[in-house]
Amino acid sequence: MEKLLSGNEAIAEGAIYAGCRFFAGYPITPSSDLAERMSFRLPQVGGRFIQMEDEIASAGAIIGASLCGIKSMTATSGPGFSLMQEHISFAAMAEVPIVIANIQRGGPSTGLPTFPSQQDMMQARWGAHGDYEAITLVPCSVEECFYLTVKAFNLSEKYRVPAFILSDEVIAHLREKVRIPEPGEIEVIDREKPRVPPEQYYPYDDSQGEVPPLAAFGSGYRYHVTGLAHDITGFPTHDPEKVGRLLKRIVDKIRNHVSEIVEYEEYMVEDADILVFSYGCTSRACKEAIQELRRDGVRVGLWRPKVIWPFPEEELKKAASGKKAVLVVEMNYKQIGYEVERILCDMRVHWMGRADGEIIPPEEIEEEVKCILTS
Amino acid sequence: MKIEVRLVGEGGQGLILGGLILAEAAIRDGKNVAHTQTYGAAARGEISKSDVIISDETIYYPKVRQADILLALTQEAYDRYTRYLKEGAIIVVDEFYVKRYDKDRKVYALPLSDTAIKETGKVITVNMVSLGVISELTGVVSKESLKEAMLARIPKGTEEINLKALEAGFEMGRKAKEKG
Amino acid sequence: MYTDIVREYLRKDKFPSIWCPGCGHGIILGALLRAVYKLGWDKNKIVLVSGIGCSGRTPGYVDFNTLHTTHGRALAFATGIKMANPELHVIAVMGDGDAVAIGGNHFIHTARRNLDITAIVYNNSIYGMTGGQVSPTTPVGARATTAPYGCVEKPFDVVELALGSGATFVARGSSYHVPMLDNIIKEALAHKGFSVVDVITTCPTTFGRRNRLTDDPVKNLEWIKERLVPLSKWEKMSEEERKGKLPFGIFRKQELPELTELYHEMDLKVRGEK
Amino acid sequence: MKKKYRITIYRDWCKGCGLCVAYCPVKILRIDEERKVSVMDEDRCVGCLMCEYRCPDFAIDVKEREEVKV
Repeated sequence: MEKLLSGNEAIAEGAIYAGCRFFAGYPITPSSDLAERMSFRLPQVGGRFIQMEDEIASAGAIIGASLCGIKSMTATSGPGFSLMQEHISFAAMAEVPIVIANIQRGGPSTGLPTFPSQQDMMQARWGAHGDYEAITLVPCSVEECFYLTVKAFNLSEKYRVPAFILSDEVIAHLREKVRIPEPGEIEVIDREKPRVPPEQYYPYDDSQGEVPPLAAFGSGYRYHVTGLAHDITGFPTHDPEKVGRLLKRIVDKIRNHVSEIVEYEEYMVEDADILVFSYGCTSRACKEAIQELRRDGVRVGLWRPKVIWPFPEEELKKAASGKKAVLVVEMNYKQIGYEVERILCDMRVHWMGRADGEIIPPEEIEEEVKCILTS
Repeated sequence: MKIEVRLVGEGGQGLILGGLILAEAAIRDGKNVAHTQTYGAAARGEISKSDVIISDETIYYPKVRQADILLALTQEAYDRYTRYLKEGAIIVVDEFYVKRYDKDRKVYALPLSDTAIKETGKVITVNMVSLGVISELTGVVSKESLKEAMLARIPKGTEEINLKALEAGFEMGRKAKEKG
Repeated sequence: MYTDIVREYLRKDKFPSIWCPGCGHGIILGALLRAVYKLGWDKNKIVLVSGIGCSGRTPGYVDFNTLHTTHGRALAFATGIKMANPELHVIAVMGDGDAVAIGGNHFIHTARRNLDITAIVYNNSIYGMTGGQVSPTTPVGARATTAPYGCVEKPFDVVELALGSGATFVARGSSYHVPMLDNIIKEALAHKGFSVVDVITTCPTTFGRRNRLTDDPVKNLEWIKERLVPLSKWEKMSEEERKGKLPFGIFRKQELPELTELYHEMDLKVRGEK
Repeated sequence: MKKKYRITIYRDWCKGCGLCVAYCPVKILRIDEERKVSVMDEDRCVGCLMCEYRCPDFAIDVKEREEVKV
């Protein structure tokens, strides 16, 4: 069935398709219409919606609900994402699957509430305290909002990590045609449940793999969850051997599976001399520019990550190899640009960006590419 | 084919809904669409803009930059957005509100709101009259799709007056086209 | 007789607890477990949630579904749990700073919503675990590491706060008046809706020593006995007599629609099943 | 006939805080050399459970004693 949906509506529909049945949130522009959609849709499918007193409470509530075995999410924007960081850290440490959509607006602080930006890219990676890994997806279209939300839930459940959808005000309120797949048409992953009797169950038992099964509260498996460093049983410990083992697993369960997690799009990359690296709404301006440049005979292509954390390092290196130069285009002051420079350290990496609330127009990108060619 | 349509007026004139219906009509015609609108404090009286890109191809850059079709329901809207038009763009204005316009351009100054009041007794149906005119004048969406898309979107119980307004728009568009 | 019974509710391998000798927290936990036993609740259907602090160690000791959350946020997590699975009995234990300083916003809003959660505030008027800093329930004049000349701020009355926020069951007990505390907690647990029990308790180590009570747990408990008066007596006391005292007992017990039930009604209507 | 009680002390959990000693109405408990609680005269126990109620450490239990015929 084809529907005209906004990006935020598509995230809500994707969440419901993925099995999300609990949403706790606090209104914040430009994400509020996502919460509105969930408040309308969840009761129709047997789910629950609650508007909490703030973003801290929202993030706490979805962790609580997730521990009861219910797939849960919240949505917010910059200032709210800042408030949620403590609980993101908790979810990472306690390995509770949650999904957070951050509809990016201009920052810092209250910034530009009704305008787009891509200024929270690094916050999604390093925003909360402590060492942990989370997964971040960046949709560039309304349809992708749907599919990447399903993927966010799948990855969150599979790896027991917080997963973020980093959208932006442009994609959030853009309306496009979306085909909602039939149930069963695309894969929906549920967290692994314990296969041992309760007396043998440990919530952080890594003997069978990097991601231990997670029992639901109330299902007969009584266990303890804490944000303190803990051993495989879930109880606090400060034994360096046990703590080290836990923290290493929390990062390794993602770092060892980057190639299985990442997803990207290559557009006219093969014969390109110049590789444009861009993501989210900005990548659409890049594609428009690439079309124009190709008409002028300029060989240029786009490399666009759909999953940005963990960063698709190897995949990017491979795509960039042999190219004359790489141009990073983003709506911030060089957040991912530095990351690309780090990864492609032996290449010419150019960067362009702005953070004034305006999506970068294709003409500016064309000009920049031409500039690179003549320099 | 890629057509950029811009509907501009003030909050309360139903242009956001108008844009949605136009976009959904285009989907029914099998096209790709990208709809964007003014976002933020869009209270009654403030400028309200509803942009629709309609294309056979994939739409990359999602914002309207130079419109092929502009509907302006207020003078302010006309003054502000005629800067961003393609050469030969078709402009439709409400002659009641827009008194000063560029004689060199292709401007259809039509009694849109007057017709809405006359036909339905409700000025709010000006959006449907306008959509009817645009469809008939430009063929950007088919009349059937527009009718279906409208009926699927509007609140129950308002079908009759909205259809009446739309038909009046088709009629006005046809006459305007004949006149050239 | 009860000790042997409630020991079966404990994770025995985690004992003795980390709480200091004579800490009131263990006394409150005993009352809570006796109440759970008397209600005959299934351990599998109880979720005990805490914030951070000495009180926050409670969930680690009990053999329920247990969750030790972040500072001040026990009720936020508890809200998600109860909303996700209304069949669960959800108990939140919190310290005084936890409940009404950093967690104040969650406290008043959970009360407002009348979600069926029991909140037990281990109110010892001090931040114990971090070494004795002043809390929002420290009495005026009492000393703390961050109030070395005595507390000058007026404290929160947790009961008044709960009443004002719309909690449908509000009570105060203490770790001195123990058999009575069992009954109060039992009533709070059985209450359908948000219930609050403000339990006045002691911290001999960080409060007692700085406030002429020494670290003798008995002197600290006696101080509670001196300060607390039963509600029935309180009502007959003059303003002058009430100075420096606190009433205890059940302040409110009100049957009002509970949030998950209201949601359930709404869901049925939305899905056309009612 | 007056009821008799059996007092059990879980010494590994007792922290010797003295609350049970202080609130025992018949004064039959004491803190011993190992700084744990000891029972001095079990037969005088009145079964009021004040020690149980005020013990923060689940370290003392009082039960009615079964009559043993001599």
